[in-house]
Amino acid sequence: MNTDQPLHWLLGRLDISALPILPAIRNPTPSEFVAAGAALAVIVGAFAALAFLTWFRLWTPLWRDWLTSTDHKRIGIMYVVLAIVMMARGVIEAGVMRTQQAFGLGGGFLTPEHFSELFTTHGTIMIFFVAMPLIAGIVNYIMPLQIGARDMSFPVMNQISLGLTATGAALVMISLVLAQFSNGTWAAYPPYTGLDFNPGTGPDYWIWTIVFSGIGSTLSGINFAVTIYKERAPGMTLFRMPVFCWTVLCTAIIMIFALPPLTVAALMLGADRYLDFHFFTNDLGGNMMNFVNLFWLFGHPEVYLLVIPAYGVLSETVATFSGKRIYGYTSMVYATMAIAVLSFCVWLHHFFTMGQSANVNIVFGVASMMIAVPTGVKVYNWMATMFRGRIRMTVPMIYAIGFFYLFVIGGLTGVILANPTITYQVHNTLFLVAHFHNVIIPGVVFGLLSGYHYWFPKAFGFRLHEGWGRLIALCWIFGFSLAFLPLYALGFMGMPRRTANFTDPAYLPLLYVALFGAAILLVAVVSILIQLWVSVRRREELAVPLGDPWNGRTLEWATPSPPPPYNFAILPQVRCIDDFADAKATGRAYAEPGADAYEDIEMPDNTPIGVFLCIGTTVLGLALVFYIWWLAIASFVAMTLVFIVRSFRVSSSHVIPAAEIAAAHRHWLDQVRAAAPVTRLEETHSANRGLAVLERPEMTGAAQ
Amino acid sequence: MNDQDHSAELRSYLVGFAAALALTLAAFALVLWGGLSRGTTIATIGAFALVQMIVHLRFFLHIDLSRQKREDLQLILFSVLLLAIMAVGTIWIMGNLATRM
Amino acid sequence: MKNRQGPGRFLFGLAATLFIALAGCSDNRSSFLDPAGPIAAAQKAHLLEVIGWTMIAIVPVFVLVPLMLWRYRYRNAKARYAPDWAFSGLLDTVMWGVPFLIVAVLATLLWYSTHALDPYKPIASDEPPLEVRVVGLDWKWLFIYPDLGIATVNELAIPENTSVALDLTSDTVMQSFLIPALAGQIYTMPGMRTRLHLLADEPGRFEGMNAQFTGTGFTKQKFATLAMSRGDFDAWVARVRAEGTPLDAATYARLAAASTGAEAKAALKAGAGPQDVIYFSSVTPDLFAEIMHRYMQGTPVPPKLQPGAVGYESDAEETR
Amino acid sequence: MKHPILHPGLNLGPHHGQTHASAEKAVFGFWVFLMSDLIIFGLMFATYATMSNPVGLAGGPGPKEAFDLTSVFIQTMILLVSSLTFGFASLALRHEAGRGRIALWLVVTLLLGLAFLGFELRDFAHMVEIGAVPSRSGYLSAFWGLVPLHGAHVAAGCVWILVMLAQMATLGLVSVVKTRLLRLGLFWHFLDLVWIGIFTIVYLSGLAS
Ligand code: HEA
Ligand code: HEA
Ligand code: CUA
Ligand SMILES: [Cu+2]
Repeated sequence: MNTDQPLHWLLGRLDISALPILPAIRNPTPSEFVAAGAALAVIVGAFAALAFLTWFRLWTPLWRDWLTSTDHKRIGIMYVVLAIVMMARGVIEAGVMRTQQAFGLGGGFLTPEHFSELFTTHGTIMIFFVAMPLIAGIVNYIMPLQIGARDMSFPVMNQISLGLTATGAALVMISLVLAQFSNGTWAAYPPYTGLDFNPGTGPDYWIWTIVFSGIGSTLSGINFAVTIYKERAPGMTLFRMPVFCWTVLCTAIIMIFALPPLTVAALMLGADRYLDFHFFTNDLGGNMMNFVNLFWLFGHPEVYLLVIPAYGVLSETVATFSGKRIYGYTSMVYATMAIAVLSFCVWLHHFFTMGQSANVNIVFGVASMMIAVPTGVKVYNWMATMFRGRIRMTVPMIYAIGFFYLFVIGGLTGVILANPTITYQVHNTLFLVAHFHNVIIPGVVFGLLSGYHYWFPKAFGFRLHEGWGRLIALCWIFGFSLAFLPLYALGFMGMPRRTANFTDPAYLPLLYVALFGAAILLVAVVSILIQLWVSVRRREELAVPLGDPWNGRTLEWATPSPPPPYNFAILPQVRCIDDFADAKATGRAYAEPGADAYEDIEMPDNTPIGVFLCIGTTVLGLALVFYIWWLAIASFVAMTLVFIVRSFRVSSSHVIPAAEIAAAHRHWLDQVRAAAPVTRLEETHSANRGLAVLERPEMTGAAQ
Repeated sequence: MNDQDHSAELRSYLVGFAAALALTLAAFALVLWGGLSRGTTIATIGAFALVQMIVHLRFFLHIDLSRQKREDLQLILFSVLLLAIMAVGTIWIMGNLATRM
Repeated sequence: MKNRQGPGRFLFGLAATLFIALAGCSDNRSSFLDPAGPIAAAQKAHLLEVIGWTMIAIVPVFVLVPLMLWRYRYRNAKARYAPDWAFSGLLDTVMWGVPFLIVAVLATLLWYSTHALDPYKPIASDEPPLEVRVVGLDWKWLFIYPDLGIATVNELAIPENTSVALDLTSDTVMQSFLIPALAGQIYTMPGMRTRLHLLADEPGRFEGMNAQFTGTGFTKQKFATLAMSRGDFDAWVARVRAEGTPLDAATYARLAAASTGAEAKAALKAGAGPQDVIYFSSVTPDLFAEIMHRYMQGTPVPPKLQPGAVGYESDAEETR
Repeated sequence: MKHPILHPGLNLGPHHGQTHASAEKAVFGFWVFLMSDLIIFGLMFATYATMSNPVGLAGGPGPKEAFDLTSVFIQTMILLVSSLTFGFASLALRHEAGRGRIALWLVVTLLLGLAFLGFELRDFAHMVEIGAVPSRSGYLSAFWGLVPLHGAHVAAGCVWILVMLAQMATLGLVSVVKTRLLRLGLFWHFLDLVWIGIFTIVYLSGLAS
């Protein structure tokens, strides 16, 4: 770039023109103002956060209790917080895009360049830094509790995974302030993202964002899988695990095996850009089709990585709020596994139109359709779970209903897309955009929101405000329908995706509807924060410290809310599926253990390694983006050295004495004994302190 | 420490080494002096490589069929299955595209 | 517009009326739901078939969910409550079996239609096909008629009821060629040739486009497909020959620079035709092959010589 | 070995007490990691295969010009012997033959690893000399993406051996050191496994006439 600059060796290609404020001053258009405003927002937000922490003297607790913690529950919460911060940006970008398209007849207020950055970052952020961290967070929090474990198998690695995910997020955020992120779509197909066509910093930002967070997710996957294999409580055989844990196992498998193709593809693109390799270039025998192939080798399993845990959450909530065991447990498990394995067999359906022969397309098309079978089984199983249940229309259940209607439509359009002949037409149109939002929002987002409502009281000891929750859920359902169903029609009308502006006025009415829907979605998102605020204010009234507000069925409800750092005072002895429900029915629950049942518990110490690696890799990423070679080498060497030096420390755990555990546990049991259990009618009232009345058919007088 | 165990295990390493050595030598020899057609040569050395990988897994990495815990073998077989889907799929797709462009 | 009353179509009614009313009647047709050729018509028919079959599995969900919610609501003490009932072999067989059968049917349809509509497969017709070579440029389409010796930018004229055989490539990044009312899309890639066959069975004006995002001018990369009678087509060819300018290497180099059709038209000072359309009266023979082979010679194509790249110089070719 | 097997790969055996048990999840986790790494290598192999054709070669040097079978043979032998010597180290660990024995075999393995890297680098230097560099063609890019990736793994393995030697010296044969040695063993044997793929697919197939 600027090799003649005197400080070239020091600053690489980083110079003053990298700041987005300048173009806005030089060329004051709305588009530039949006960019400058975003940069300012990041800076102001960062300073506000720093000020907040300093003002309330929160640095020490933040460091001691959170950043250096190896407790899976705290790491889980940090993942969710990270996701929510990133969500703010993703949502705003989505809103801006919808607005631009509604005004896009013949121009609009954004430049095409800016629009392309928006959908690229929106796609990247939503997938990698909203959906994935949310899932990692909920899994981290819930899965060890559900299998009766004390922690993850590798608590330190767990923290490192979080750190690497945060690195990716940090790079995306920094790109708002320093130079630009990619405009090459979230799939970043070369040669468009190659050096010849895109010499700027954008694709490099994309590469390092993806590589670091991808490695973090791979490590998470390993951690989840090993935890499920090795940390289950006595008696918890694989086929007694809650369905959610099965879905976590399947998702972990996808993380372990599907992220490597992405890492490979991104690093090859990096080799092309940095080292003059020719993997994907136009000339000298490069083959860009292989990038497309490798990307979707990751990309398809990735979307199932997102949705499978959501299926797991729904399996828990539908069963709990129908007051029944999940129908067809074994069927459910096999269906999930089938989806996970099939997800590796269909990637070509994202490029049916690349020119391969009909036979190739047929094989992958049929494989794609096959996924409808196990997915259908899951949907039917949930319906059968409601059959002869006693269904409460609580917030998680409303999301489940939204799921049944809307996700099934999205799945149907997926099956339509699995037909190469039809995809020839609707590929790359808004029909496709509608499809994937239609599976992601009613599938993944509704599932996760359902889980958020369901498990929030477990994590924080109080319920979320129910009234706001219902309002939000309805906003999501109707907002989604208005925002995305019109896009199917626009796709049929031939409107391509990634269109910043257009000349056909026929698109307008539907785009207005979509804008209106997006506005409702925005209300929903903001209301989530309001609801959180309201609930925190009223936490006394909503408190459920005894731990079981929903008459839960699985082990996580057999602990106080929030659970102690060691989760279980005494590791549970599991006898069957839905062990806690069985324990309550047979009177095993809340039993006072003998005095000698308590043992000392060894817990891992805090460590700053995750934070350190997060900072190190962020610096490394920036150095690479801006060609600051000395800094890249320095940060890499520093990280390696710290890693090695640290490995010479042997002991890194502390012991919680049995007496302390016994005291805490007895205190909780006393509270339970003193409390008045509530029926499900009072579930959402302040009488609910987290202890449930046993409601068996023989007791309630219902027909059996 | 158990001397009997020790020598049995030592022997197992040596057996593995000898088998691996033989297979490697055979593969190199075939390419250097085999005189078979290119296709046959590649197929044969491919087969040798597969067998040698199994030898390594068995004698160096201690994966075999007779154990109580099955996670290891399952894990490896599953990984190999997925890898086969990905690699064979890639080669098939790219090969097919190459013939049509 | 054609009559779209018919059995089985009502399923699609709601959505279809909405956008056919909006889009179908404009004079620039851009939807395969308003097809103008056998390929697009078959694609539409296949879409409706797929929707029809899947309804067997979908409708029960829509109907049964509300029934169940009502019947088994918490307050309804009359409904049966069976908290431990969790399996029925018969039900399970139905749950796996029915979707499986539907998928089997759909897979059969898919097999036939994918073979029948393979874009590489020529369309049977009595007359010999019209051959057109298509080059995707940033941000416009170049159409070369090798047998007629003419070329155009952003205007593809074809005689009706004649099959058209397109050979496509790109002289920049990867693009995707699509004329919704006539046929599905196919990628175009530098150094490679893909194929597409189509046929218009009625005259009309059909929008074509690049559907794969390629940068700032991407949304301007649209073109008109004009299907016309033989006579009109011959007149059109004559007009291009008469009004166009020659397309030689130097002109091509300038045309290939990143620009929209209208910008290129201004840069080349081309007069004839609509505002983003350029006519060329003659074409260097083998231009298409040259474009493709440039990438296959085992020599680097530096940005200077690479259309669409940052740093492309349209006169570099001559000074080389 | 009639003792209960807790995890894939070499088990320490019950006479190692608590360490044996605690190695279970660490070693299993490392296996899972290796399988993830296997996918990376596998895809590099697949990419190499799809680029080994005239289009990918783009008129640049091919296997016949670029590779030296003798050197490859030597590298293969070195790596194979190093697997055996690492095996001896593992046996010494398992049967508590003392730190000295373990260290001895580790050092031998380390030297073999370095020798391997030396020969490999010499080959690479030769390829650079004749212009067989990654910027020459897609095929060569695929080669330089795959084989040096393995080499980098071997280099990392060598660093790891050094660290383990240092830890054995300073910390002694404590529990974590033992489980790390187990994992290092898996890593080393795994690299030899990948090398089988490399010499077969890249070198021998490339040179088969
Ligand atoms: C969570 C995310 C998610 C999920 C769950 C799905 C689910 C499915 N998707 Fe989707 N998809 C995406 C996210 C997702 N997708 C994304 C992000 C893209 C585009 C990326 C991009 O290009 O940027 C995409 C693109 C995409 C394409 C490529 C289109 C193109 O680029 O041209 C295809 C093609 O086959 C497809 C198919 C399917 C299928 C068959 C399913 C199936 O799993 C659906 C199964 C579900 C059902 C069918 C409903 C329930 C079933 C029943 C009620 C009973 C039985 C039904 C029958 C027998 C029919 N998807
Ligand atoms: C997880 C994935 C995800 C999600 C949630 C969304 C959400 C939304 N997206 Fe998304 N979008 C993508 C993934 C996603 N998108 C991708 C991959 C692309 C393609 C990029 C490309 O072309 O390369 C894309 C492209 C895309 C476009 C460009 C279309 C085009 O090509 O022309 C537009 C246009 O308006 C758009 C709009 C929206 C809107 C209005 C929402 C709204 O729904 C936003 C509203 C709210 C939320 C997203 C909140 C989410 C909430 C949760 C997740 C739960 C919260 C949980 C707790 C609090 C615990 N999206
Ligand atoms: Cu790219 Cu064919
Ligand atoms: Cu997919």
